[in-house]
Amino acid sequence: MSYLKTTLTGYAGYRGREGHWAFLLHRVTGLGVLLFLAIHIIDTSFVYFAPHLYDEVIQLYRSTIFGLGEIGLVFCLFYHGANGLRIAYLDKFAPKDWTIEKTRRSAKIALIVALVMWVPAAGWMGYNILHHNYGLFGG
Amino acid sequence: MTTTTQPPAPRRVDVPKNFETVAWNMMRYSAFLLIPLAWGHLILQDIIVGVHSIDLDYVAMRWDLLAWRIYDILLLAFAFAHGMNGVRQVLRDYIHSPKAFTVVSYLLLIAWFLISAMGAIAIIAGTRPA
Amino acid sequence: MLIHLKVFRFDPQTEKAPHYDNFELQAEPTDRVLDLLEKVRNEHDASLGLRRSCAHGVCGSDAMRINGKNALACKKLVRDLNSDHITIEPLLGLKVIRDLIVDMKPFFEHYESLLPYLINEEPLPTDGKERIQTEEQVLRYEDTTKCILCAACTTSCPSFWADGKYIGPAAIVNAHRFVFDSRDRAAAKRLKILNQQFGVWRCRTAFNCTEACPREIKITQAIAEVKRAITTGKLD
Amino acid sequence: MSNIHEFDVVVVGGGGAGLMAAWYASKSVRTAVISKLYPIRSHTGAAQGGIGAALGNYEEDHPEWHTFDTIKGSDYLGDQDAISFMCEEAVQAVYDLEHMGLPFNRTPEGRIAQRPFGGHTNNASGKPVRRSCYAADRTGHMILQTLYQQCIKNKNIFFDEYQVMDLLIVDGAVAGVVAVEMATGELHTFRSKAVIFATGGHGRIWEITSNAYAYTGDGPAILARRGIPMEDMEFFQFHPTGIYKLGILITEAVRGEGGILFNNKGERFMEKYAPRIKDLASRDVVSRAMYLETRAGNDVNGQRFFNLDVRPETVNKYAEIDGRTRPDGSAYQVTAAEIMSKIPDIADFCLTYLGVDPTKQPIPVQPTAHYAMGGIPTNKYGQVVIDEKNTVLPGLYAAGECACVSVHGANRLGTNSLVDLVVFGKHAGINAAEFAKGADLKPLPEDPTGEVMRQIEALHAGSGKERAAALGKEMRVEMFDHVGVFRTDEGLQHAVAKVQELRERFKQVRVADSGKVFNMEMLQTWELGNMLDLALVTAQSALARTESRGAHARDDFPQRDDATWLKHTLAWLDGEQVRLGYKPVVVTQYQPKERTY
Ligand SMILES: Cc1cc2nc3c(=O)[nH]c(=O)nc-3n(C[C@H](O)[C@H](O)[C@H](O)COP(=O)(O)OP(=O)(O)OC[C@H]3O[C@@H](n4cnc5c(N)ncnc54)[C@H](O)[C@@H]3O)c2cc1C
Ligand code: HEM
Ligand code: SF4
Ligand code: F3S
Ligand code: FES
Repeated sequence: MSYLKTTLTGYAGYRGREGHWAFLLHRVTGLGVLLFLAIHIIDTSFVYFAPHLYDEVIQLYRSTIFGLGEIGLVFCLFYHGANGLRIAYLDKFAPKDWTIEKTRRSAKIALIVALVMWVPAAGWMGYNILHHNYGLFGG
Repeated sequence: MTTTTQPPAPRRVDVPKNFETVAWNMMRYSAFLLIPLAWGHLILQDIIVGVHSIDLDYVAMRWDLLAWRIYDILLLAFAFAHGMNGVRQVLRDYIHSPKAFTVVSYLLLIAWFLISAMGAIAIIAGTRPA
Repeated sequence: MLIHLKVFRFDPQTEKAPHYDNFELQAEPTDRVLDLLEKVRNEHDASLGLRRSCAHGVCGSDAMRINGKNALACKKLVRDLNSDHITIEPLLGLKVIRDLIVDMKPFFEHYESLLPYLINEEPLPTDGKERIQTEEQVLRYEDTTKCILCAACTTSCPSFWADGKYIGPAAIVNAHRFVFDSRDRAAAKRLKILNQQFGVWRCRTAFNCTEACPREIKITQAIAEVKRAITTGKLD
Repeated sequence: MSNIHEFDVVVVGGGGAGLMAAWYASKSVRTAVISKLYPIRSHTGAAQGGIGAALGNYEEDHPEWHTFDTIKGSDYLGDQDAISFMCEEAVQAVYDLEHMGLPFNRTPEGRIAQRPFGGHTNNASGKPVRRSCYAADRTGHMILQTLYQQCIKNKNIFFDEYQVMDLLIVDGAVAGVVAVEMATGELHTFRSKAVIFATGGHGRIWEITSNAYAYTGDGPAILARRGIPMEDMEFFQFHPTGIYKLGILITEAVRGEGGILFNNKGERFMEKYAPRIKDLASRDVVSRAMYLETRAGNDVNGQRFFNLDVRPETVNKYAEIDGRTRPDGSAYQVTAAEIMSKIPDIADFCLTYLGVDPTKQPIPVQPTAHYAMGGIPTNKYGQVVIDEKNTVLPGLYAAGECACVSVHGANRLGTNSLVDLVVFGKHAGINAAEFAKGADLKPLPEDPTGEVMRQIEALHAGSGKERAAALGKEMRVEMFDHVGVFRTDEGLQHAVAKVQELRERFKQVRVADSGKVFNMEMLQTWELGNMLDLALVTAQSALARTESRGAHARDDFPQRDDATWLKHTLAWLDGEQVRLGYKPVVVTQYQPKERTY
């Protein structure tokens, strides 16, 4: 049997609860952040290696597409951080709290924390894009 | 009845640590560090300052302060190592041939080293005028 | 009430790929899902393959996916499902032999690889009686003694779906049962095995296992305790 | 013929008895366990309450008291030499289980915890004694797991999901067994010097039952067809407290922990039937009391059930009335949390299947078919004996619920089955290994799998006019109504005729599935055939016994009749007919007395 098929059937079709979704989201957001980080280290290193390119790259970051991606990135890092903190804390300091009730609750809280941080940030960043790229709000 | 049972002596084992143990611990410890580091960086650069205000001069200005350079070095070290070990673990789930996995691990190690080195050099050497 | 039952079918002798059969049955809300399947076998299609024995959740024969989630068919009542559409599929991640019957061999091999038996070569008490163990010492590992090896946990684990080499929650639960038994002397051996690549670190605390366990074992907690024992060397 | 295996000892069945036998036999000879279920799925895992042994961890107790209680519980039909042997050995067997790792509950001193159980008494005072050693309410689960674990440690050889369908006898001695590998449908012949049957019970013959689907009596039926008589089959235990309609067992330990039975008037009716130990009287007594209460119209809502109440307030109230104390002499008072910790699994069953929290609401219970006292006749060495003179069939052994030693006589005491498994499982294993060391493999008969092939072909060759599921249902209802807790001549006549008719109609059944891989339809139809055979033997044995003793209660013959009936029934299945014979009960030191609780 193909593992890939099993894996995808399971990821998408299994009726898991908070823990299942937290796992998937944590993985996807972690990989997303990593992808961005790798690119980001390289482009930042241009300040030394290729300073003439740096501002061009930054220009790219300022485009609407990248701007939206950045809003996504912020969510990814907020969620991955909040949920990662949850995991690290439980693993290291409170293994006894890996119970059904507490896990369901903590997983929900991690998501809520991420959203609560993200929504205003996204609003502000969205405002900046509209302001700088489209001259809205009196730009 | 007055029998007193002595509290049992604590039981201990010694399990030889290996790379997996260290990696797992490292993921948790770096998690605690990354909250101030990564979140701090993100909130400052992407939200408060914003890309529209970032350019070479801004970077140069920021790195004038040694503290920021240390901060960035730490961020680079922990975040990227954490992330690269993260993908290594993720890929191990999906790559079933031990040989292929070894090859991939080495590729990741090289990528980690090269990219980290690029970042580190930039932070240490600082900006150059365009 | 009328139940629409959709059942995964696969007969390797005659089919290349699985298909689903639909049945409509009259059922009581208090009927077990196993009762429905027995009804199918008795009244509609006797060839439906499944394992079952005790019919009350203690033998571990009939773990399967019921509406997308692992459970024992004999421990899920129709009313628990809140739906008149019920889909039955075999456990995920083990090879289907026929219909709802999967190949349990890899599962038991993982279980056996962790030395799931008491190891203590020290001399027995001289009076020939029992070894002394306090009530608290029993409580330390009692939860994981409840396991009936039904495989609901292991086959709900994303790490296991992705790679069947992962030793899986059920095996870890049974290792935990001995690692924390004050009479056992081989904790180090088991923990050493669990410290490998296919061992306990594959657990990403996805928690499906604990949600699925029909014996309500705190599996993820047990796994966390094993991880802690490996990293700290503490067994209490 | 490729699938031929050779062993010194083959154990059929991987439950408590089978694993115990295999563990001991494999110490000295090459041993295989063949089981139609994965061993850990065996029904031993369902046993809840505990295993009896006079450890005396709380209070004075002696194996002799255990012996007497068992004899009395058996209504004097048990063989006293075997009972005394079992009760003496029980103590060591329990320590052995502990040494193997069984996680018993513990006393404050860290010794094995014990609880009271029906029929277990302090012989001096007549009061209940704490004799049942337990691991919460999953003692059987822990025994099964522990034995299986030890077998893994021992690297025992298992043939899992192989169903044994025939026993090979050559020149009056055992030559091996034939089994079908369920995953492939292939037949395998196991040659061996000795065979131990440990296939469990056959409670699926009855409609309301605590027994697993697998409890179809394969072992006894196979032997019966090979000319071996069945002993005391009329004695089948109905446990008084099965969950209403479902039959799932509520262990006696619930009453051991202080639970009380009530009728529709809120009366504690057991006071009338067993004034001294009341709710803890032995099972036949309680089941019969329920039947009589039902007949008097005292069942709840006229629905043939009663309320089992373990709410702390009830327990405490009646504990005070009974003057029950804790081991340290203080009054017995419990909290809901304590009750939950003693019977967690029972609480879980009640919640899952009834939506009832037993610490808040009473549990509706009714008698449920539970345990076969009768079965394959053996002596206390586990050897199968095949006639009135106890002639041994060389190489053939049996242990566990499928065997009849007989230590349970007309009624088994709670906790004594687990004792039976470990004690006689062990000795059957040791003795079979001894025998095998001094024996040679018998030559195989001409066509070893012929009989099994013939049976399978017959299952596929029926006209298809009858459906197996329907016949099974008719059998279960008939047996529950007429060969249940109370029996009459008329009812038993009816049952015999009905089962004979069903056996006739069974020939018209056709298995449609001709596949090989996990052909459950074929195997389960074959199992129905086994059950019909045993149902017939049971009904005929019961019809002949014109007295009431233990679990066999006749409305028309309400008295025990030691003059005529202090003897074991032997029933031979001769084709369509049952031939009955009898053999004496071994009485050593305890002369039959009237049995009161
Ligand atoms: C709900 C419940 C609670 C109980 N509680 C208690 C208690 O508290 N105390 C007590 O002493 N007793 C109790 N009993 C009784 C006791 O548990 C059983 O009598 C005992 O476990 C039977 O054990 P066994 O080894 O004979 O059979 P089992 O454990 O049932 O094993 C039978 C084995 O035979 C195998 N088998 C059967 N047919 C075939 C075949 N054709 N081919 C191959 N293999 C076959 C099966 O796979 C299985 O492995 C209880 C019983 C029930 C049902
Ligand atoms: C903000 C703070 C962060 C915290 C608290 C955090 C926490 C964690 C933790 C605890 C894990 C282990 C999860 C497990 O084993 O179950 C993890 C995995 C991972 N992290 Fe982070 N992390 C953070 C930031 C980052 C960053 C910046 C990246 C990218 C570079 C990253 C990428 C990953 C990846 C790829 C994984 C593997 C995911 C998986 O196994 O499914 N994390 N993180
Ligand atoms: S831990 Fe629970 S789910 Fe897993 S095998 Fe054991 S009983 Fe089944
Ligand atoms: S589902 Fe799997 S990832 Fe861990 S918590 Fe359970 S074993
Ligand atoms: S049939 Fe035994 S667990 Fe469901």
